[in-house]
Amino acid sequence: MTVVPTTGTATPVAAPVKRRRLRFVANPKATVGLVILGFFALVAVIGPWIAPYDPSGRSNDLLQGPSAAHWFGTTHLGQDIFSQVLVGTRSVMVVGFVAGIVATILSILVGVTSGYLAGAGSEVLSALSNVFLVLPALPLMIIITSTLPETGTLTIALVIGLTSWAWGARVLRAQTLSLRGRDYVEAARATGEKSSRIILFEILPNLTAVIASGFVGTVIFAVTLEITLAFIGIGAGGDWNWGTVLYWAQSQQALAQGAWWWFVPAGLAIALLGTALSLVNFGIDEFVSPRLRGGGKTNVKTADGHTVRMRVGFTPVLATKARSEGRETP
Amino acid sequence: MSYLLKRIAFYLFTAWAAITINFFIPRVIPGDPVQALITRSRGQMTSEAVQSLYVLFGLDKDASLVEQYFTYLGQLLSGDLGLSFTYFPSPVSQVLGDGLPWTLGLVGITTVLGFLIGTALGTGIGWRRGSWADALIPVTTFVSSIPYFWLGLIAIALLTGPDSFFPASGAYDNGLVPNPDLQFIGSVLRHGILPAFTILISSMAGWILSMRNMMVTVASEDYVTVAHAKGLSDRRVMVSYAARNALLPNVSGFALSLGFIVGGTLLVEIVFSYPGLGLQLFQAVGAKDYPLMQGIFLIITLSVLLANFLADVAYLALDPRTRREG
Amino acid sequence: SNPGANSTNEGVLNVGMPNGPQTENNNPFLNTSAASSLGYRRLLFEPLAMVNETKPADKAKPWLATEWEWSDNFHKLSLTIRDGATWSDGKPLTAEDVAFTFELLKKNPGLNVDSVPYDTITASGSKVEVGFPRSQFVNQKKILEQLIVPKHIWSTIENPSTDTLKNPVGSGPYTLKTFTPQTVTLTVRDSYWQELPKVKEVRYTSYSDNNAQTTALATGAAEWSFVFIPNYEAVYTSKDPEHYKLYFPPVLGIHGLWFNTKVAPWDNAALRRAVNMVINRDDIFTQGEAGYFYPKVDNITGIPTPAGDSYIAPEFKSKIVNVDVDGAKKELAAAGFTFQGEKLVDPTGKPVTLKMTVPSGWSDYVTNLEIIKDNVSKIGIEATVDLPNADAWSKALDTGDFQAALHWTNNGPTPYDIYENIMNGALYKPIGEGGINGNYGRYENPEATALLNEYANAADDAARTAALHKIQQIHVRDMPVAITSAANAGGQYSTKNWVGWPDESNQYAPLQPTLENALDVVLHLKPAA
Amino acid sequence: MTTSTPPSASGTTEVVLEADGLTKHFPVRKRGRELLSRTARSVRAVEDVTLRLHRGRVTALVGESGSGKSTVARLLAQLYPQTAGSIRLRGEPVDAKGGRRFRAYSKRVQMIFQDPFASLNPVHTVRYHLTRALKIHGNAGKTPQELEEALAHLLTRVQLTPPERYVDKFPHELSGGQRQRVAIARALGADPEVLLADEPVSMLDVSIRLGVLNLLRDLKERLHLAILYITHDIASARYFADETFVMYAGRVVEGGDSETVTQRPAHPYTQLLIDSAPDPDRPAAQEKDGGTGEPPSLINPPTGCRFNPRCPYAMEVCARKVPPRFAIGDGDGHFAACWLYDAGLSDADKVKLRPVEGVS
Amino acid sequence: MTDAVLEIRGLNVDYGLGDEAVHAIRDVDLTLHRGEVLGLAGESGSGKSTLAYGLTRLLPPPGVITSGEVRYHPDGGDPVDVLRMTHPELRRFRWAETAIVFQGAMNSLNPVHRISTQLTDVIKAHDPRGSSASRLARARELLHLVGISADRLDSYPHQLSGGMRQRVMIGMALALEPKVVIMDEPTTALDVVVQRQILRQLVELRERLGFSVVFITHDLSLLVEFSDRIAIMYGGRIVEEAASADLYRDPLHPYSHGLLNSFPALRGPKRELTGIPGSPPDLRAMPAGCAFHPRCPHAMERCGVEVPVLGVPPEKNHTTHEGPADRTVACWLHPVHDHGL
Ligand SMILES: Nc1ncnc2c1ncn2[C@@H]1O[C@H](COP(=O)(O)OP(=O)(O)OP(=O)(O)O)[C@@H](O)[C@H]1O
Ligand SMILES: Nc1ncnc2c1ncn2[C@@H]1O[C@H](COP(=O)(O)OP(=O)(O)OP(=O)(O)O)[C@@H](O)[C@H]1O
Ligand SMILES: [Mg+2]
Ligand SMILES: [Mg+2]
Ligand code: NI
Repeated sequence: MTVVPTTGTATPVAAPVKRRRLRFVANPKATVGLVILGFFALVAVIGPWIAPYDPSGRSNDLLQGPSAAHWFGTTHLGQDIFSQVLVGTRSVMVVGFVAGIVATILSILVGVTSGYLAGAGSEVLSALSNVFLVLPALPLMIIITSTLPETGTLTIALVIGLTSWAWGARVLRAQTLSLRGRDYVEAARATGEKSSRIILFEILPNLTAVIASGFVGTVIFAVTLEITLAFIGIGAGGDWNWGTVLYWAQSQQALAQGAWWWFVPAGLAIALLGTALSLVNFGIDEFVSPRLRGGGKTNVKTADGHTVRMRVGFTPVLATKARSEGRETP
Repeated sequence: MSYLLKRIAFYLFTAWAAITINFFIPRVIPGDPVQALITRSRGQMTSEAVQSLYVLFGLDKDASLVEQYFTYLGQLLSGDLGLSFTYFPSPVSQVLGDGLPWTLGLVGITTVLGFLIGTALGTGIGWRRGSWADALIPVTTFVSSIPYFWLGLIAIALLTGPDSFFPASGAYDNGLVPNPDLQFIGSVLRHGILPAFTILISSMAGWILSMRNMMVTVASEDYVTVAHAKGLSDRRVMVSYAARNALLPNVSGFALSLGFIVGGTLLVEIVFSYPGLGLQLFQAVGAKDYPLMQGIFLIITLSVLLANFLADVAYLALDPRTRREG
Repeated sequence: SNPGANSTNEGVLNVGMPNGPQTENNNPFLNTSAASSLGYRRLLFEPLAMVNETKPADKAKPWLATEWEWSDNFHKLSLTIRDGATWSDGKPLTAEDVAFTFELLKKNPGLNVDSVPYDTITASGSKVEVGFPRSQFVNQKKILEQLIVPKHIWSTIENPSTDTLKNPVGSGPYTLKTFTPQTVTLTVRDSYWQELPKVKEVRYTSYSDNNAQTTALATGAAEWSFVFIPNYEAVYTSKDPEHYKLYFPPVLGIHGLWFNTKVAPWDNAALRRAVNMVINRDDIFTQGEAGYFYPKVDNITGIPTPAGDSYIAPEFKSKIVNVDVDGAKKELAAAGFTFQGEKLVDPTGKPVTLKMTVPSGWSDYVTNLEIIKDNVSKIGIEATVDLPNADAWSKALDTGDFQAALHWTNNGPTPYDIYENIMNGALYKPIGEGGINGNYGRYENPEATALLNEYANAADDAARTAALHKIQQIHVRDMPVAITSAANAGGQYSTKNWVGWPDESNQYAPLQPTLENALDVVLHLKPAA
Repeated sequence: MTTSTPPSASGTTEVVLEADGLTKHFPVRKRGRELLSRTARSVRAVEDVTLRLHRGRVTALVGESGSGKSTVARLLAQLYPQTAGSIRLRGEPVDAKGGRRFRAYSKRVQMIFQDPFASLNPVHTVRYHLTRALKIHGNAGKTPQELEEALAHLLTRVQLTPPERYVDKFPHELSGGQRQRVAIARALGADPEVLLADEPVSMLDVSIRLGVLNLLRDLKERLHLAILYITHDIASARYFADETFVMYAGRVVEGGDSETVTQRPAHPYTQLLIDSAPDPDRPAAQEKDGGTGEPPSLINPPTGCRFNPRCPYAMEVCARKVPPRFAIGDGDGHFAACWLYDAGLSDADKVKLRPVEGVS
Repeated sequence: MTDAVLEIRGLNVDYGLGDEAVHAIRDVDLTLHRGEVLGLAGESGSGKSTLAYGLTRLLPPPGVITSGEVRYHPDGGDPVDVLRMTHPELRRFRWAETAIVFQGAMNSLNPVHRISTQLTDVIKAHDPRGSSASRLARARELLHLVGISADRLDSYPHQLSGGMRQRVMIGMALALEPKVVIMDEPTTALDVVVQRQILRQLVELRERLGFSVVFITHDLSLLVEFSDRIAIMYGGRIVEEAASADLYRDPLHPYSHGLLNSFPALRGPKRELTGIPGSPPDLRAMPAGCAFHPRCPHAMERCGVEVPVLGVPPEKNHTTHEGPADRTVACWLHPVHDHGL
């Protein structure tokens, strides 16, 4: 019997994980989403500095339409709506991201632990997240925020974060349950790894995409919630955000007064941010599950110039004759 | 069988936990219904009224939170939800009875419709991946990112008016009495169209997307390829092989969303002044009307649980793998 | 076909209120009932007399009582009950019913919203005698306004404070026709002790918010309402300038910036006076209150005019506060305040800042504070507007945990209610202690308290007038509240179908559909041409 | 190197790990009506398994899918607690449920998982996997250089040379055979005495299999490890194992020296297995009619010999009593748990359950 | 040999388009004769499944057939090119003429439909006029054919064992009595006992019904025992094709040789196992010339430059073989002596 060494001819596979990570950014949807998100993040940082006016500052231009001086027009107090939207971006982004981070951390703690541990502890945690899942978010938030004495941006963010982790926890638990049975987790255990290390180093890294998409989902949720709360008048008191702008527009019956400019910019900003976040999420989804990838071209040109669509069950045929350069048939 | 038993135990536990949370949260917070009532009236009610209101609402007697809790649980078990403060002394059950049908009618029907239409569209788009239909996805994403209330307000601003077919608020024409006659039903339908469309447009996108993604995933399953290989018609493969299986994961999502009807579309009810539970809840919160809040939360919780239970049952019916017999 | 439908709409008056869906509850004693919230209790039940709050000095109009007489320094009231009034079930209304109503209030403190201390109540013939343990001078209006209920019905009601009164029987000209959460319809009854109203049917619709109510007014779906409309010209009156009107007469109640007089530097009256001098009441009126909602109060005493004209002390009659930055600065300098650059510094050397609080959702209040914030910056005070939620705000006021807040006072037939609410030492609670019922500013002045007591218990008008004048002086000197606006009793109305509304030229009643005078207004209405 | 190593020639027969009467029942949740009954239901995955692993010898465990092979391996690795029976390592009873004791045990007994594609964490490099194995068991040395050397040594041992080329790679950059080698290297990182290899090649391509198996054999010979080789491919057991045990439905039905078991199978199930294995040298026509039927349910296994419902030679006694091991006597420790080899059966016991011929 | 039912000529299949494309099948020529079992062997990733799905046009996206011809000879009719069929034609052709048994039976059966539904809907699709009772009868018959009792008709796939599911699939493949049945690793997930049961049944059925089988597996010893002819694939090409016995006794291509020497034998003397060194090629970065040359013990200079042509090896053509060219190989050790095909 011969021991055949398999070394030497191993085909080196080119780029390491780097390329895999980059592929996410290469996804056009994710790119567009990230660019828009970056734009909003930038505005969140520099918004208050570049705002042409104090967003609460009154002027004598009462309720004026968009003009060179006031790009988005003014309010009934002569406040500059453009400045309000610019300054309001920070609160929106802070709430979105702080809530996202808090909820994500909680969902990881609850979800992964309850997924990995077996037995009563796991059941309790799972029941806990189910209870939180059953509690309706918006009404709960209305109650909680309307009862907190101080509802600054950060408070709102924390409250949203503390109440919206359940969905993520449920998804993570399911994922962890499936990962727990994976051979590499068992193998790590057989090697003698501690449970904590298994959770942190073997399971968590493999949940990155799920966590990321949960994070983005929570950000969308938190942003919408903050704006909604502000719109019905129980959001962050003193801070400007897009919801506050809309709240003022609504309480001053802007649309009835014909002051469309008071409503439209903030609404579009919300929709745009929401879209950007959704796009990032699609990007993550497609990254995780390659089947969803649009995969660039799906339409193929055949040799005789027709266009056919790739579809399951009917493989396109580009040319029905054997290729000439293949082999000559004498 | 044990599956259902286990689920039922789970539902009971969750219901209990949610009810308990619903009880405590409003109570650990500052403010009381009397203060809220006085504050809201902004001088239209004299400050002397405070004492009489405490007496009226029965808040002048001190009862510990725990005592109150057990009284509440006891009442709940006997089906008594207490008296509302906002509409004192109307029983909460009566208040809920006024709001629930509208919420179920408008929001319930549109949520179901949104799911059905969204799923149908998602099926088509997912099946014909790569065709023009894909262009719908970015559009629906954008539309679904618009908050409900904004869409509703714009719709009201653009489409309603003195001569418009669409009324701006309410559930039926003023002066009509709910009665199963043509005039009333016509009026209800007319009032429902705009809010219904708002909900449809915002909620459909999610279903389109998840169904499309599931279709794409399922379409590359072997059994779909086998169905093609069997020479079945395109329709049959799409409906009976791909969509039928792709639907399964959406069932539980749909159940959850059914439960969120009340909470989720509160804004639609506010914007369109639709006399449903959402609007009541909003008012109850403002008025510190614990009994009413609790009542509405109870309904929400029970409906989420019921929806989940139905989803479980539907799952049993739809996915034979969960049916373990023998 | 539909019992609520009225195809002709003729003889119908459409009233709207922005109060959200209602639950059937016709109990006239409860502020929470649909009957109170929409105001239709006023057309079902009647008071003893009709008091016109916009002209508080005028004598009340006799209604179910043809005569009334106070004696024993307002410790005793004798009423003569009208003959010929009937309940809507046909039974006659008697003095027994009136006495029963007072008994009911006495026995059920929960229903006695005004906390009137009823003592002895006797009825004989058409007379009712009511005794009180203390002078009821300041409560006259509240007692006469009391809606009277039939004894033969209410004596069978087990618990009057939790009864929703499904079949209301009253003495008013209307009866309940239909109730839906959205609309309540009243219809005129056959017999009434006065001439039957021209309005055959009154429809109360509850819109769920101000926007919906405004839209209803603008489209003519509602003809009478009471709602805050920003920029009312653009949104409302311009839609039909000929018919769409509003009338917002002031009454004797106010809104103003309350200072916490126990918190430095706001314990300094000079500083409070200075702030009062720089507040731009015109801006508040036009921008915050949309030019009509809470009428402007600019008399230095804070008494709304013209309703309170007759009560203002002669020396203040023409003292109008106009924005006077220089005057304010002088005032401050005299009190030892200095300026560091632009910044105002108090005598102890600390910069003066002002934190004003208002519930986050109250748009007009918030606007007013934004204006004041701007105004006080002219005298070097850096102000901030804090926007907690309504509960936290109530709590802050209750426990004195604030610097300044926009708030209101009670209103009443004389300015007493205003000052009593602001300055009564009996209401005083130290900072940190809750359960306060007025005097949110923690104003402590035994002299003021004594004067208020004197006013309430004085034996004759001269003593009262003297006391009130002294109270005004104290107010002007100490300025515990910088009064900016009057409480209103107004409303929006349309003359398209109905005329005869009260207005500037015919101020026979305030115009809020929920006030008692609503019945008087409806009785005045006539079909338009 | 030669094609086979006679077991007797491997010199040492020192027992390293032994299991006696090893039993594992997985509880199954009760359903519906059973809630009322008191008997607990369970999957009787492994029943009364006794085997010994010797230093420097490969012991094969063969049997069809679901017969309990992996469960035996996991029990031996103490990844599951056993329901009954005992495990002894070098004669000392093993009880390694908890953390520290489990670590100490896992240092000496290591397991290699079936699927090389799944047993390495896709997010970690080869270096991470191996470093952990070394560190946990204190073989990493003190300095970074020592660690580096230890890594290189490990990789060289599994013939992933030069080590630098592999040490920083991610699993997805390696071929199946290379991954399996990394998995083996990880197990070696603990410097164990026993290697439990659970179907180490079943997921690999035919051309790669051989390399991994040769490596295992090499380890046995150079490091004198005791190796448990689990497979369902009985032919590979013949080639690579010194001893072979055959499992059927949770029980060991036959065992002995590999060549004897594969060439002269004694138990009817082993015979069926060997008849069923593809054999290019056998013309299709010559085929015997093999057994029919399906493997039994492990929740309600057949009484007596678990193979009796499928066995063409089944007798009365087979359905009643569990057969003990009977020595066959034609090879090194060859035994079969089958009543056919009991000389002392009564006539009543010998009554056939079914007619031998005409099994359809 | 009998005449051809299926002729594949110059088939090329890519995954993806343009530069990204992976050439999974390269210039494959293959003929399936009437009534024979043609084995397709080769290691994982060599393109066996791609070939099977390609010739029925069932490749999932992004698979495309870039060129080639698949000629099907119906009984008595003119040959048709499967690759030129329109979708409706293709639908009619499928299952009625060629049926496929897919790799994993668990995934081939829709878990949410009963066995009966899945058996009858294919009959209904091709013969909509039949009554549902007759279809059900046929389904019962099919189950009986593959040795499953008819009361299993109402079962769901998960209620059947792996072997039973595989049999159901085989039964389903025979529902319309096709001329060609393609089986992609139909028994890999099963244990040897069940595997043998199924294959035995298949052999019986083929004798009775007379269809041809393309049998795909990487278990060469199984193929040698069960098939008439074997084609060996490597790197997307067919490298050798011969009668089973010939291939077993005398493999010409070094890869076939290596493959045969990788299996331990259960019986007979212990052979020396050499295995195949190295690892399978990466389809994205195929070596130039013969794809096997980096692993080939006999590699010559020419092998790294020129792709060897599949053809009749000279020694077979001129010396021992009886009949016309019944074996081909693509290797420069056996340079083609081309007679045409
Ligand atoms: N954790 C578990 N819970 C319940 N049953 C189990 C568990 N693990 C294994 N089993 C059952 O125990 C029996 C033996 O399983 P095991 O994995 O040991 O078989 P195996 O011989 O390794 O099979 P294979 O060749 O497929 O790997 C099977 O019937 C299996 O279903
Ligand atoms: N969707 C795809 N995109 C890119 N390459 C693919 C795709 N599907 C298959 N391939 C590649 O095509 C080649 C042939 O795959 P195929 O599945 O035909 O191999 P196989 O011989 O059937 O292997 P196995 O024995 O593992 O089933 C493989 O190298 C595979 O990597
Ligand atoms: Mg196993
Ligand atoms: Mg394949
Ligand atoms: Ni020749």
